[in-house]
Amino acid sequence: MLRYILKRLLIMVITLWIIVTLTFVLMVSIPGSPFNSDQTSNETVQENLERHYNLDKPYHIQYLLYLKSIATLEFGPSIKQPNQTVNDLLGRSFPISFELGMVTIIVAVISGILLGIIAALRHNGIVDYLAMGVAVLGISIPNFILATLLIQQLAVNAEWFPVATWSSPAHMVLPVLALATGPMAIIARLTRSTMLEVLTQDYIKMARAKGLNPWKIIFKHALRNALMPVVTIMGTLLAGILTGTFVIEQIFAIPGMGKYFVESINHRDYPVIMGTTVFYSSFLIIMLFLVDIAYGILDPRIKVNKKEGE
Amino acid sequence: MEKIVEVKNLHVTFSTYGGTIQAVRGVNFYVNKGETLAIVGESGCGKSVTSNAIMRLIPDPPGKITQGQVLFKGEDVTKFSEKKMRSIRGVDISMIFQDPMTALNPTLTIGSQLMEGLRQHQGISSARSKQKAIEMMELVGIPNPEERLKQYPHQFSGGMRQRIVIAIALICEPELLIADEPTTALDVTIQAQILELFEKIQEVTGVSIILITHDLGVVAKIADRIAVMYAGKIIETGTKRDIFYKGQHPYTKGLLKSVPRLDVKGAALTPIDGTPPDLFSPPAGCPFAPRCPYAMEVCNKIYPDTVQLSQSHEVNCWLQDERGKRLLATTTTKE
Amino acid sequence: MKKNSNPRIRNSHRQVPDEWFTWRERDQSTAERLSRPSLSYWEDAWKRLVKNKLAMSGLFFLIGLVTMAIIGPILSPYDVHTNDLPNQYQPPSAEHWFGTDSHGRDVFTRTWYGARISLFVGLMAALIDVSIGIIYGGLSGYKGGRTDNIMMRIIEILYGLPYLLVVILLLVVLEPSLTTIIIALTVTGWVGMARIVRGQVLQIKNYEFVLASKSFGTKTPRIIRKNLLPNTMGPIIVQMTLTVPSAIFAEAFLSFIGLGIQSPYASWGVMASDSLGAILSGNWWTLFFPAFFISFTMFAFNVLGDGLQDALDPKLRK
Amino acid sequence: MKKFLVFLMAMLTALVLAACTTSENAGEEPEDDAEPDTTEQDDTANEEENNATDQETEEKVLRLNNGIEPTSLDPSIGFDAVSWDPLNNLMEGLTRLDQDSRAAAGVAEDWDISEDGLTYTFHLREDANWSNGDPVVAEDFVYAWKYMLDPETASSAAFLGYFIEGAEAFNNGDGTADDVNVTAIDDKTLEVVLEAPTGFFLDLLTNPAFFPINHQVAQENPDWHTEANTFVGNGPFQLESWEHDVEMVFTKNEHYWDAGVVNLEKIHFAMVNDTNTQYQMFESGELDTASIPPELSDQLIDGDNVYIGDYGGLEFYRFNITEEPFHNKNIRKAFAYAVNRADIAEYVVKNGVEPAYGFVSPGFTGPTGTDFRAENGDLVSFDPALAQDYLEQGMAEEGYDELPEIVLSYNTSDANKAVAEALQSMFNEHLGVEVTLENQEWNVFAEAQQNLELQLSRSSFINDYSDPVNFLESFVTDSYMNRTGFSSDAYDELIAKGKSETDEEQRWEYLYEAEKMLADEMIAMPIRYYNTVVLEADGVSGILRHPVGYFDLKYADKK
Amino acid sequence: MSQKVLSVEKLTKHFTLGKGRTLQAVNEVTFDIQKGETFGLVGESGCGKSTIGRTIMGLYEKTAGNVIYEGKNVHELGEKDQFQLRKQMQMIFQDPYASLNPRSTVREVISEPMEVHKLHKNKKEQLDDVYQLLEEVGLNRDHANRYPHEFSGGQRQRIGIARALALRPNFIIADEPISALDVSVQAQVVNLLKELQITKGLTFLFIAHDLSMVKQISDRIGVMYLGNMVELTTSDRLYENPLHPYTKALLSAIPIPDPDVEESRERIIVEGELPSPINPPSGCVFRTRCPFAMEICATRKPKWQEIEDNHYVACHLYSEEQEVNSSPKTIVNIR
Repeated sequence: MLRYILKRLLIMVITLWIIVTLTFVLMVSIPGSPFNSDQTSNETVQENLERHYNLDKPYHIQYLLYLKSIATLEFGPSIKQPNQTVNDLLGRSFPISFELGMVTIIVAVISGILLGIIAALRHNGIVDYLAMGVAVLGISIPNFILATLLIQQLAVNAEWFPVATWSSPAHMVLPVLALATGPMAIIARLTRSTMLEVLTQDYIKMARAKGLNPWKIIFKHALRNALMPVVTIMGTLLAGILTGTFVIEQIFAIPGMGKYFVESINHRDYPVIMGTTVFYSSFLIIMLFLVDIAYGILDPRIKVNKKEGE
Repeated sequence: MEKIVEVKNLHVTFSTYGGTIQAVRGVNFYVNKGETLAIVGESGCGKSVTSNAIMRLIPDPPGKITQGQVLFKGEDVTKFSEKKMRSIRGVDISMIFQDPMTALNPTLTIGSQLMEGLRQHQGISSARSKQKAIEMMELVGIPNPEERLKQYPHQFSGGMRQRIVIAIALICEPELLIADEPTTALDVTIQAQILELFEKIQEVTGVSIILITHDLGVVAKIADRIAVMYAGKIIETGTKRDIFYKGQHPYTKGLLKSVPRLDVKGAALTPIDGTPPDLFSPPAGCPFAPRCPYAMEVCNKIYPDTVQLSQSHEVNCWLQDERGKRLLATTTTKE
Repeated sequence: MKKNSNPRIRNSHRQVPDEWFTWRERDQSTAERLSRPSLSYWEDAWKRLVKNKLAMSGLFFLIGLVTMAIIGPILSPYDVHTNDLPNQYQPPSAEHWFGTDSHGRDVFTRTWYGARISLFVGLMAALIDVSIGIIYGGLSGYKGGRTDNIMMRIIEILYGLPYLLVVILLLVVLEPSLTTIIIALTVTGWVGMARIVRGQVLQIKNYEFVLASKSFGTKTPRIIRKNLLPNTMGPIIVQMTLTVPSAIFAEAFLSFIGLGIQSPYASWGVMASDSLGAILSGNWWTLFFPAFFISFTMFAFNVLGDGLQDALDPKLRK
Repeated sequence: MKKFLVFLMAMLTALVLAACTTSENAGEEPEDDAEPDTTEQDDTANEEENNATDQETEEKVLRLNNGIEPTSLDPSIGFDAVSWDPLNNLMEGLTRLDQDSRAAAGVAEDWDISEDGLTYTFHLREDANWSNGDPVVAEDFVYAWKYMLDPETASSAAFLGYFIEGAEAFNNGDGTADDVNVTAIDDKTLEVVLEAPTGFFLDLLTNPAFFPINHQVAQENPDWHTEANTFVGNGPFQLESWEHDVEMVFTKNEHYWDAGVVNLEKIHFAMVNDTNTQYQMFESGELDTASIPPELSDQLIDGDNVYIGDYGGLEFYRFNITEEPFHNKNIRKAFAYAVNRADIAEYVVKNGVEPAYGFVSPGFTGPTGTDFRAENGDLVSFDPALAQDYLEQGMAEEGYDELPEIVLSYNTSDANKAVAEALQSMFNEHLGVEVTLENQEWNVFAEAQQNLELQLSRSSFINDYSDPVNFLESFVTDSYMNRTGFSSDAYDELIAKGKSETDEEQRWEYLYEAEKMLADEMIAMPIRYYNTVVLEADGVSGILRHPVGYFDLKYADKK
Repeated sequence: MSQKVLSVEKLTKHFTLGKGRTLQAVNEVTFDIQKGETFGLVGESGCGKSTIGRTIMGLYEKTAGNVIYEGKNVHELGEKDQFQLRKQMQMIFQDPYASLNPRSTVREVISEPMEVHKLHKNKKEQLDDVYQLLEEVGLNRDHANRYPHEFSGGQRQRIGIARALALRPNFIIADEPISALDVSVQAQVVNLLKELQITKGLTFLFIAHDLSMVKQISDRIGVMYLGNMVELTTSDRLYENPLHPYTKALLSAIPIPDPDVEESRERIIVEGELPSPINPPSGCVFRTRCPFAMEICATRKPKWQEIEDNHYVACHLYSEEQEVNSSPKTIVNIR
């Protein structure tokens, strides 16, 4: 087991290194500089800035500097917000994104699973179509439109919730709603199709033959097995929600980290690009790893180190 | 003798994309207290559907009991509410499934799967139900029951799992046990163990068993009475000896002749030609007629009545009609 | 037949005429006859799809959409690029069925031009995703072992790379055009498809018919082509129907980077994101029509995909 | 199932329609007299509640939006609007823009200017104090300016300091800090020697880049400006709390020399970077000021609570005069005259912006008291016929039968796109020229424009300080800001004089002439001037919004 | 019956499972098959019989030992020769549902090997060949354009047989060809195979778990247990005089479809479950379940020896050093 984890860790590190290297190559091959702006400027100022941030150095030196910063986990100051280091930015915004992400995931998972179950139980019935209709509608309205709609309807007109910012549970309702509909729809569809499959299994029949009541059968016997595919996508879904929330963060003025993924690139804020890439990739890889482990917990048949036999 | 269950004129249909399948088409049989009734037939003949219908476990839709009664101790379970039905399942009637690999929930411990039926129906304490579970595990021959309760199905071999399935089915002390091909998925040496177990259990608990199988060897070993099913109908019923030695229906005879026997040297196998009919549009007459070496014109047109050959032996075949008998007697070329 | 199946109305044997008691000539062909009409796999799937009303309405919606994308702009007296600034934000009327937008352009006309772009981009992206995904996923799944491992790590790396950087690089390297959009959409888009195909192939490659094919010496490419791929079509088609709408969305994002289709032409995605303010201002028609068509295209593709999944699922066939 | 589909369609339709129609009402609310009153009542009701519970009476709290986190509250580093707005209220330079947006006394009570206009001696107020109680001393300015000019600091604003003797050399590495001719004569006297006479030097000093830094604090803690608890300012307000990316809270600075005139007790700066959201927050009473989303401009712009003011800045398009076809002056002019700027301002950009018929935006009052713009008049107009003439003339000169392909580039934004689309249509309509549009991500675009890779590209200019030369000097040869390929000795000379001429009237004459020259060469075509349009909640008053781009809350009040 | 077609010499096949674990599927199995005979290979699930078949076919690489087909070492042939060998050796698969590509017509299924080997000049010739094969296996030419899902299990297995015959092989490995079929149909298929053997002079390796059916069709039978061959002799002798305790247990575990016989039978029931092939018992693999297990069984692997003419067994009961202590004949019926 320990050997397995170590081996996996090594592969993770190599994967990460390749990602970092490719990102660096991409970074230097696209045009632009962090100091482009509409503000008046001149050559001396530009040169001073470049020197200050080591951008005047040859690429291989810059690359080594980045590798060093990654190894020490000290990414240095942001270029766009020179007061703060990348570690400050991520350290501050990650908990917020994490909170938002977790609440969203929880809402999406619970409602998605419920919708999926209801749809599966009433397969091809009107309830099924209704549930799936809601789910599809959920994915088909882009979340920025949904967000604006929600604010206008529920915050400005109905005054049920505050419009924006991130300070109280009430502030969380609208952004979570806007963010959760997409994943909810995906989870609902997935749950529905696996539930349909699981419900035909012998052990469900067996449970019915025991005379168990239907809810017990669904929640104790069926759901756990139906959750496997949901768990599979959970890693990428969570990573996506943590980082792909730029638009929602902007609309709701949430100080999360989603914006750094977009703005660091728009601003060519190289240390932040590196920091976020390393952070995101590690997070993703770790998530995929955790998903594997969660598999083992959910399904005792699968050992973490299971290998495909012939 | 007391009839535990009596099935009268049972019809079950399934609607699919391809049309409506008439899976069970007017089945009648009964099971006496403490006996083993074997329902024998080939795949798709409706024997599993029949057993599921007794438990009302046919998924609706697409399945539907369209006609008939299932009398359990005199009460028609097809009229029961779903809630009442739940109180019967697992308590009065239990079921064992074909494949022990899939019949146990892979994500739950054996213990929890054993005890949940007890808890649901008898509402007894967890300590008490654990005690019962251990007793049950001992009865079905699983060593170290206390430890094994905490294990998951994948940690057991196929034979052990089938023992667990049996234990689950018996834990509430049902009066009727429906075993749907309980040994088909097992190796012969394990099958022998399980068959012994059935005999032992019946001895200990006095449970009535409906055994559904296609294996005539298994039937010869443990059945008391046999019902032979073909294309959704029971074509012959009788005691074990009625069927094996005095079987009248050409299908029954054909079946017996097509099975290889280990103990008989050099006997040629005589297969039944052709394939069973399609139940989307079952034939009007005797469904076996297209494959029957003795088929007469009448067989294609009208389904024969049940003929009582002895108190225990019934058959549906036109050859039992006097005119059929006469024709058979006068023909020498046939055979 | 009904009479016979009901024992309460038993036929009396005596009523049966004597002449029926003669041996029947056995006809081998009837014994082996197949009672159902011969339907090919696709015919059968199609038949079941037709029965799925929801999927069919999705299909009809899409057909209608394609038709309008072709003839819509011809029906309209307006062209896409002439601005009529003083005439901006006219609500829907007899002259402008869908109203006019911020530059006084006819929303009806633009919607159908947008349909051309959005549908083309969506379908092309899906097709290319499928092609790459099939090759990559098929190979990875079939080869298995180390090859599979490395190929899957490459996918992980693609997941990890900042997509925005990749797209910006494309902007620099390529001219903005429909081709560029499609390249940008597919550069990482095929990954999901590849994973699905791989999963399917991993499962199917152990089926006996593949083994059978191997047993008479069939070479790998033929096995993949003839035995593996046809049997993964179900999930592939479903994934395709999901790719189309997401490509339609993603295109709007690309146009923000500068890769998208250039004005005066606009895809639905661009039209919708340009008119987000309509929620506040009340010029609902500028947002409603593109959003409506995106949503319903997505909806149509989804129900069609679900329908296809059901229709193509071998488990549901008898 | 069909029914279900119909139901779904109906549901979606209803949802979107409901949203849009109700928001239509919402959008019209401000026009409706009854509506704002109710919201106001709600607001006051809420406030009363708060006050009742807080047991504080009438605390004046203003809630503003800074958009995003300030780049830096280090005055040398935070060289952009998001930093200037907070800085201008937390700190104060030697001079401060007054109600008329002219440089007036700030920390410096008064000053002496030598005859040659090179030496400025500032006398600092005795009662000018830092928020930690320290007195503001001349050394604080010396420290701050040298810090700004230090190449190690890499300040983007450093070039503003080049007017000071020795500054440029220090900044580009040719000199040392000691060469910068800024001296603290004593605690309260500061002497600055300039490179050349600079008529607008006092205006320049109002820019936050020239704000002092408490040198004792800064020497002790170089990161003094990053958090609220270490931040020390000398302005009308002090930094009470600063939750990065979320909110800044200012409170009245009791140590400020002019604390008596400050009305507000507290200011909240939210960081909401979405036009729609900040407007929706304003609507729901969560903000006291907001900008107007362009879509709502028609409905809101004429309201009573709308502040419209000048903002020194111009949106324009640069021609690349090194490439075909815009190396030809007449073709450039043809394009410039084909643009209907009035329509763009009214229908596309909206929000009350003024079409630009010249380069220097209105709001720069000359020595004679007239506005620069009014004095120099319209230099370009919308004249399709004239445009056609220019085009024919230009094409004849170049021997074109057909113009080479023309690509109009802009950096991606909804507003830029809208303008570009309008331009495309206008060129087509008035010149018969099909122009291809191309939008690019900002950095790609900026790089390409800098490298003269674009034919016709969008630009904007925002004044750093309150003098026309700020814009005009962009086009001198080799300027980093030139980006057109334009090079003219005559123009360079005019600008040089326009900077160093000590006679203000004469200096402005040079500038008038320079602008005319720009128009004649038409190396760039102006589109429209920037303005400031702000919705202010009822009861908000006294916010000074200066054309150079930062506001002053010193006199602001809220009822 | 003298010409050797195939000889398998000490064939070993291990699968590596990762983490250093090895699944010992087949261990040093030796047998040969004469021209024109049917050699039966029986054993319970997981005993390695299918692995042997697939290894002989070259679908798996061997781990050790040799497979000699008509003098050629199958695993050491060049790619081209191996390709040619495919024409002579063919395989019939177990699951008639999984072994036919559901997306291919019957014609495509049967003609696939022909195409791969470019047997025919044109489509017409090929089609004729397909028709002929269909008729040979008891289907008709109308079936050529239909899809596998339209057929019953028995019919599908006929299609599978037709495919195996497409290259006109001499040697056919039938891997559990009937275990998924109904009893009445099993006999059809077995008879078909027998018929084909005579008309085409085929040699069969018939792999199955059902000893009674294997006995019916095979000339000689090899019994396998956990990767090892434990006994090999002619089919009659195997029933009449089984030597290995496992063979005995296997024979007695098979129920006989005759109630009288079944009731009077004595039965050896082996206790316990099949050990894991990943971690097989030391010495004799059967010792953990063997009623006669001795000390030596745990320490030494029994030798594969010919006890009497054409009767091989691997059991310490029959090895020389053991005979001193006890005569095997006396132990046979201890239980």
